[in-house]
Amino acid sequence: MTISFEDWFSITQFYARYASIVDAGDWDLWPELFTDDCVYRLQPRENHERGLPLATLAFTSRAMLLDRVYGIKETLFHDPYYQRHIISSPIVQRTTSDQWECEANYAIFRTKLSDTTTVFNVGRSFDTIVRGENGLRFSRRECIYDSEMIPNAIIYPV
Amino acid sequence: MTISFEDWFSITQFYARYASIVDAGDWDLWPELFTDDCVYRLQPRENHERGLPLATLAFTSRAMLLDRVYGIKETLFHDPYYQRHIISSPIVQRTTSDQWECEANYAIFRTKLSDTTTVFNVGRSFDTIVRGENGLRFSRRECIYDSEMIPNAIIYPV
Amino acid sequence: MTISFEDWFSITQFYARYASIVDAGDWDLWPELFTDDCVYRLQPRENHERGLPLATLAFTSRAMLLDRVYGIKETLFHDPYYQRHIISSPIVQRTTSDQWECEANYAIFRTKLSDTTTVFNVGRSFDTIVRGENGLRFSRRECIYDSEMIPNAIIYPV
Amino acid sequence: MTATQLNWEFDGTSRIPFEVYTSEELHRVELDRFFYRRHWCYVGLEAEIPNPGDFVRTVVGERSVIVIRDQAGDVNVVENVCAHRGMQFCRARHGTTTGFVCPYHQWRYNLQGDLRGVPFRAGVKERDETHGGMPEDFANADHGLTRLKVARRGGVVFASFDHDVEPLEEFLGPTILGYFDRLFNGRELTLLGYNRQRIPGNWKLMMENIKDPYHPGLLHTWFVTFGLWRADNKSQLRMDDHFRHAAMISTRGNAGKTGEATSQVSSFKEDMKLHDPSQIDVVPEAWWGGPSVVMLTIFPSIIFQQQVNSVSTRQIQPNGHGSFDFVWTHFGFADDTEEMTARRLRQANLFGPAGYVSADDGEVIEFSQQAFETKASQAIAEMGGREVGDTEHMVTETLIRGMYHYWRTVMEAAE
Amino acid sequence: MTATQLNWEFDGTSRIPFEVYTSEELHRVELDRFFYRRHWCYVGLEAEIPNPGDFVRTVVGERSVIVIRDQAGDVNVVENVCAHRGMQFCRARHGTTTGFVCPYHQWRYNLQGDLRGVPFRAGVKERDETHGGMPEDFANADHGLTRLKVARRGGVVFASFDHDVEPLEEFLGPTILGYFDRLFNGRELTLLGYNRQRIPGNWKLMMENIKDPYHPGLLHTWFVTFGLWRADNKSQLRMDDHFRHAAMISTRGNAGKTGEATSQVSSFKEDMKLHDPSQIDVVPEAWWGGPSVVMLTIFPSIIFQQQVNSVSTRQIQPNGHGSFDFVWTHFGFADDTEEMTARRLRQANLFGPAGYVSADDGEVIEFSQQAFETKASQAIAEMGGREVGDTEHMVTETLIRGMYHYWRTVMEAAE
Amino acid sequence: MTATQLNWEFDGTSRIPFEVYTSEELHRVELDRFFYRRHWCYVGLEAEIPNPGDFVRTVVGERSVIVIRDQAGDVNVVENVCAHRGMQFCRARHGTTTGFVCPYHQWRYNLQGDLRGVPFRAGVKERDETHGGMPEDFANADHGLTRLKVARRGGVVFASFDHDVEPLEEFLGPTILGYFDRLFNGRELTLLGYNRQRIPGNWKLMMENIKDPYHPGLLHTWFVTFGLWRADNKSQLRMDDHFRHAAMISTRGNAGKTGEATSQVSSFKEDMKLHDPSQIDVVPEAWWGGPSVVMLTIFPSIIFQQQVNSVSTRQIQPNGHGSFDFVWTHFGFADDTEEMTARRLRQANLFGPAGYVSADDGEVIEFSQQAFETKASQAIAEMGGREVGDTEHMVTETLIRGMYHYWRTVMEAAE
Ligand code: FES
Ligand code: FES
Ligand code: FES
Ligand SMILES: [Fe+3]
Ligand SMILES: [Fe+3]
Ligand SMILES: [Fe+3]
Repeated sequence: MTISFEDWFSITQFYARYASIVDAGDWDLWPELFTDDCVYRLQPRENHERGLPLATLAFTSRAMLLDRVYGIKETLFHDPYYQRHIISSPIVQRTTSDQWECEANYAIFRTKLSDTTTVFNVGRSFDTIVRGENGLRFSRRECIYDSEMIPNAIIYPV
Repeated sequence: MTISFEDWFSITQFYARYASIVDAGDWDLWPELFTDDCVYRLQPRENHERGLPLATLAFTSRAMLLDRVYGIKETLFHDPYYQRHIISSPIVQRTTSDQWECEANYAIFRTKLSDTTTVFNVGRSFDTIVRGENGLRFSRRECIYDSEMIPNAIIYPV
Repeated sequence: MTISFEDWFSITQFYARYASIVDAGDWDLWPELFTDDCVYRLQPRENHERGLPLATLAFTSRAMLLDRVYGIKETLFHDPYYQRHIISSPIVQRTTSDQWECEANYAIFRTKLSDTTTVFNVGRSFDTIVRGENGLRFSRRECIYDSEMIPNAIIYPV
Repeated sequence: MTATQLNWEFDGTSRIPFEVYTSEELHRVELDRFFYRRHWCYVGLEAEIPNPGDFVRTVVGERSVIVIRDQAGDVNVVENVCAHRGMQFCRARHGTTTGFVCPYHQWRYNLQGDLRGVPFRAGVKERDETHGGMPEDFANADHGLTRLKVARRGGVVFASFDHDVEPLEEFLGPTILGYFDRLFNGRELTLLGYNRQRIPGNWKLMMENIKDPYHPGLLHTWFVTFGLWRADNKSQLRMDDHFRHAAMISTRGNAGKTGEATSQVSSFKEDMKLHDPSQIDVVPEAWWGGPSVVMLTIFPSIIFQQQVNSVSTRQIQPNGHGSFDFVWTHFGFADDTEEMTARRLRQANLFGPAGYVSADDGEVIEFSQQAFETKASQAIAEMGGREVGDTEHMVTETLIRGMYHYWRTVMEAAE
Repeated sequence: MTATQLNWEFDGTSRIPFEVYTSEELHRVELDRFFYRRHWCYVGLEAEIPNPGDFVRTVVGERSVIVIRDQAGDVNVVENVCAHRGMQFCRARHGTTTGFVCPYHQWRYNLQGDLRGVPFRAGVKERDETHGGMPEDFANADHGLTRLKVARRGGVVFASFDHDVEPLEEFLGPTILGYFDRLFNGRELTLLGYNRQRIPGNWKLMMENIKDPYHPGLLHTWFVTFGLWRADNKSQLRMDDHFRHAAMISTRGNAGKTGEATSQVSSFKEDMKLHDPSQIDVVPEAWWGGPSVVMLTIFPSIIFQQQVNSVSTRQIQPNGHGSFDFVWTHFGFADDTEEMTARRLRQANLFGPAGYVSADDGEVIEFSQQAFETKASQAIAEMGGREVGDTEHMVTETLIRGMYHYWRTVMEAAE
Repeated sequence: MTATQLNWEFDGTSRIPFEVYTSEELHRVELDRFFYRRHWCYVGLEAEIPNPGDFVRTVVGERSVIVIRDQAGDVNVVENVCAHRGMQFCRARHGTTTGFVCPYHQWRYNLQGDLRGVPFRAGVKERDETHGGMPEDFANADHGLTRLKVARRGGVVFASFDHDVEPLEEFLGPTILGYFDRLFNGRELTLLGYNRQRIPGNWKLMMENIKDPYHPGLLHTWFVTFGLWRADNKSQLRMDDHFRHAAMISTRGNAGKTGEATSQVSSFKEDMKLHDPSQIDVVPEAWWGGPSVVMLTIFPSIIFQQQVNSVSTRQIQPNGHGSFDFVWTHFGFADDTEEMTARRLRQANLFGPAGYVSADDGEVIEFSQQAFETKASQAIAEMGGREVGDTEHMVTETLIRGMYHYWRTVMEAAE
């Protein structure tokens, strides 16, 4: 595994930007971080490890991410909350010149208005990042979460 | 955004050293990480997002950091606690040759003596780092925290 | 402190791989990350700071790690749990061509089956990483933990 | 606080005192009377334990149980509490085994829960002496695991701590049984996976939610906008004779704008179009026999969902009066095409803890409980009147009134 | 545990039994008698809701309420509990709206809390039939949100669930009203921002803390060292007739070393000099009329702070007997210069959950509660004697004794 | 729930009703009768406070206490609750000091807990007037910290809130005292360090665990496989006259396979060999006088461990009925060689919250409590019969029955 510093820096910045966007609640920017034919999955570790196909969210196109954004903003009634990602330094598993397969542990903290902060969802993302003309994008992001007993609801993107 | 590896490495080490110092309780070293005319602010996200100016702590000089250190060590009666920072890889938003504007998510865990560890304060820091003759320093560090409902008191630097 | 990008990248990947292995429960791979005469210690911060020698776990050879793996897999009755490490970017304290002394903050989250995720153990590791023919290995890994009040038991490697 | 002390305005069940949601004392009685006696609780699908030795760990009420396929292919349900000193010995959530050993002192049980081994039961011999051992009158037969009565139907497993419980078919009653059999008609089921959520509200609020056809066309934009479920759909509400179980039956009708069901309904989004319509690419299935939605609430523990092509069980696992775990098991049928499996999985985006028409149900339950905990007042469930009865429409809270009618009957009884 | 069972040594209130801090049962009675009946609770500043439709969500006691500026400019306070099935529908902490809709079934309320719409209230027509709908005798007028009585004075908003509560001015009494009016003298207020902290102690401990002029000159180094507040400052303590409210009034006097107020006072730091003295660059303001500090405790819910140039409200929001949220709202005045605003913000470093003279108040409350929970004993509040009365000095715990005198009167009453 | 309401099958203590583990009410009585009255509780080792002014903070039951070496070399134990308004003033877990000052109002105490200073006790003089001050009849002597009775023996410190408690030696009884003195025979101890764990189970379960010689040879592979502790070891069980304290004495015997102690014992691993055998490099010590293991349970608060070369104290600190903190203090002897110290530290890998033969003890306690909370049933402790008495073997639960015999005597008494 070798990688140039420029690429490594781009990847760290890309992850940081992802966290920045989903933690700031800039929902409209979120789908911009994905390719058109992306796969985004949020799946309990239990299903993942047992080979059960069900995901908590399974999106197979950027269009579905746009629908999710509409859902968050317009149709899903929910308690507003802050989320805060801490994403570990990714491991780069495989690479070609314009594509990296990375994995990263993450922890998301949820803070409801006027309440204390709690551990919301932790897990590991299995990601494929591709370089396009507008910079890096996920063509695949699969978040396999340990936190199978979800604290009521997950509304915002992990 | 380009940056040299040397600079990037320096920045990661600077953040790591910051965490190291404030988590070890080396209070006297803390002001050394700031410029004389630094701004250090700790502000709830609520005030930040609504444009309300109040901060939980608002220091506008390194001298005020020295006063805070004196407060921690001599005047503020408090329960001793361990704090532990996890700081994400920063995003570098803007840079000139000797100055970087970075942002980083952070999570701080608090452990009181003989008690379990809890999530204490999570948020995002908006930082300006400058290079001086003695290495890097913050000329600005604004910690905007999600954890608005503070678990009683914040004594040590975030 | 200077370091080449290649070495820095190797170190980040090494830490990430460590987390990956102990979080996936690949116990047999864990001792492979250590040298034969390694030291692995898990110690409460209290003992560490007071100069008390007792550790919660004190292993002084890779052979003892193999015994621990056997214990985890065969002899220690315990509730299964997921663990998830978030390891901060390490600080590199000292380096020679093939050896790095690093320190890193870590937070480990525990998730028991069908239960919510909790903060399990946070602390700081003091590590010596050496380069051998099969890549990097720990010759020393001392995890000094803040979370002195252990939530019942620690079974898996920190 | 006992059930007879509650004040029900109008003496019916159209006004529900908040105490039914907030009293820990009443909750203990509910566990006893609804979960542990005279009722069948859902414990899983046979598809989760296809082979001999397979087991899953789950709960009945708040008690831990293990559902086991034995060597003969029968399904046994035993309580996960060692007969010796009471440990919950089984820690795996599922697995395959030939028997159970409690690790503390290695008492051994077979797949029926019979005690098969007690270490040093006859003592340890040293030279000519025998040390220790269990008393002479100790009989393994008296110290098996607590065994539950089991009923299986159409691939679904129910259990009861009460061996005098009426047969499952009578418990469900003919009407509800019909809808049960429509879904579980003997086909082999396939397991698609689980979702789990902890909802900080009284467990009955989830029953109410699924007995409440008033809300889907109002709270859930996707339902009303895409016509999946709304006030002007053709529908029926059916209950058993006790009013404890219910079926909400509906047939997908209009999408778009059509009078009362959408006018004044702020969740209706006339212009909403999915960027990726595949998420509601509904394909009718022969076994539906018409209705595109049937939601079955089997009191007290389980909800069976058919929402167009998405089928699942949703188990209620109480944790005290103010919280419950809600476990979703999505399944399919062995004869599903690959496309149908993919469709079921895609439509699962609508359900579960992040789903377009379900995530908010958990939220409203949480916010309801929050209010209940702060004051003595009452909920009003008077849509469609104050009486209880089957209807041919959805503009009613009759099923909720029915459930509390049953609740009062059981909870106010002397016993 | 009822209030009459408590044992008060000397029969006064100078020795406070720990049970007043640890009994959940007494806490429920306190909520009822102090927060929900016969008292005014603080709910916010008008400056938080300057425009029609603006609202903030807060609490009275442990009940969620919404404070709304309506189109006419009036301020309404309604309980955040839907009249239908009880949901706490309002989730935003503040905002601007034209009305409220409960998302569960879209019952609609106007800014006065009146019920204005019930979906399908008249049923849904299908061909010639009408399905469902609310009962004939269901009147919207009977099902509005619970509305609280509102009092406004000087830009501050109070509310009460009790519509028979005495007028605010009488509730405060003339003396306290005078100090209230000194701070809120009709000038327009500007909102500077919030600080919030959850303090794991009984809510009354915060009232005690601000009725305790004995501690500031001992616990708080900054106060004693810089002469902001200490035993030898010129000062008065004033109460209303019931001894429930109080004013601690003090005028900044000596800094540095001066006899008893600093000798034997370990927190006094003779050599302490600020590296950046701008943090205590106090500039007297005309409206002070002398005193540099006035701390007003308005029982049970609010503290009004003037500490030199820093002014704030501090609201008490109980969470059970052993915890409360403490919400700080810092403000200024519309005619403040930029320098004065900057000064108020700078002096805010002394206050709030990290402040030089406040962070430790939360700490001592936490550690007090920890002790109370472990044993039956009593606190001793006998500085200045065992009686209750106004004083011209600060070397006394009379205000604490006064508060418990009132507490006993109310809590021991038959009702 | 009072102790006399419990139903003990066979009227002895071989069947233990789950309520003894789950009732908060009984727990309050236990604290009073076992921890606060008529019993000695462990509070630390003298080696933790070698020098004058040294102190450690710990608990007796659930009450915070400070153990102090004073200038005369005596050891004092005082409650960490300020006599003024009750704060737990001491926040350090250990340290060195010349006295204690409560920060809230700076009441000062000496190392004996006597009140030595009350700021402004005589008021503050201004011109000719004196402001405030404590009442005339206020005597410092009446307001010291609560002082506990102290007993020291062999470097171990015990304390009791009850000054009428019998002498420590009588409390232990001659047999147990003998085993105590074997370990603490006057040699100087050295402090090696601490381990702490919070175990979510009733505190008595830990006493049971260490009074249960039935489990080590079954649950703990290392014990049985390496012969450190197993059913065929030569052993004795001894109790005091009340059956509250106990000693389990055992001598390392066979390793490997040998009949009943290993056949049918699934935790026995015939082929297991350590990759690094240094972890069990046991070296017998002269003071053992034979036994390689002596586990002493001193009711209610402490366990003294000698497991081959590893010696430690394990303190029980209850947190309510369902949880306790378990604090391990490992020590050695001043005359240990470096090798022996290293050996003790190495063998510590077997113990504590991650240890090979201890981590699972915490786990089984947690899983037991989980079951107890869900149902009314009973634990069965009938190995070796239903009676209570000393034995010459380990195949018995007699010590558990003994402990509950004592429990019943004390808890069912009228008082
Ligand atoms: S508790 Fe199960 S064998 Fe002893
Ligand atoms: S609960 Fe508010 S509209 Fe139904
Ligand atoms: S509470 Fe200790 S001095 Fe006042
Ligand atoms: Fe719904
Ligand atoms: Fe104060
Ligand atoms: Fe054990």
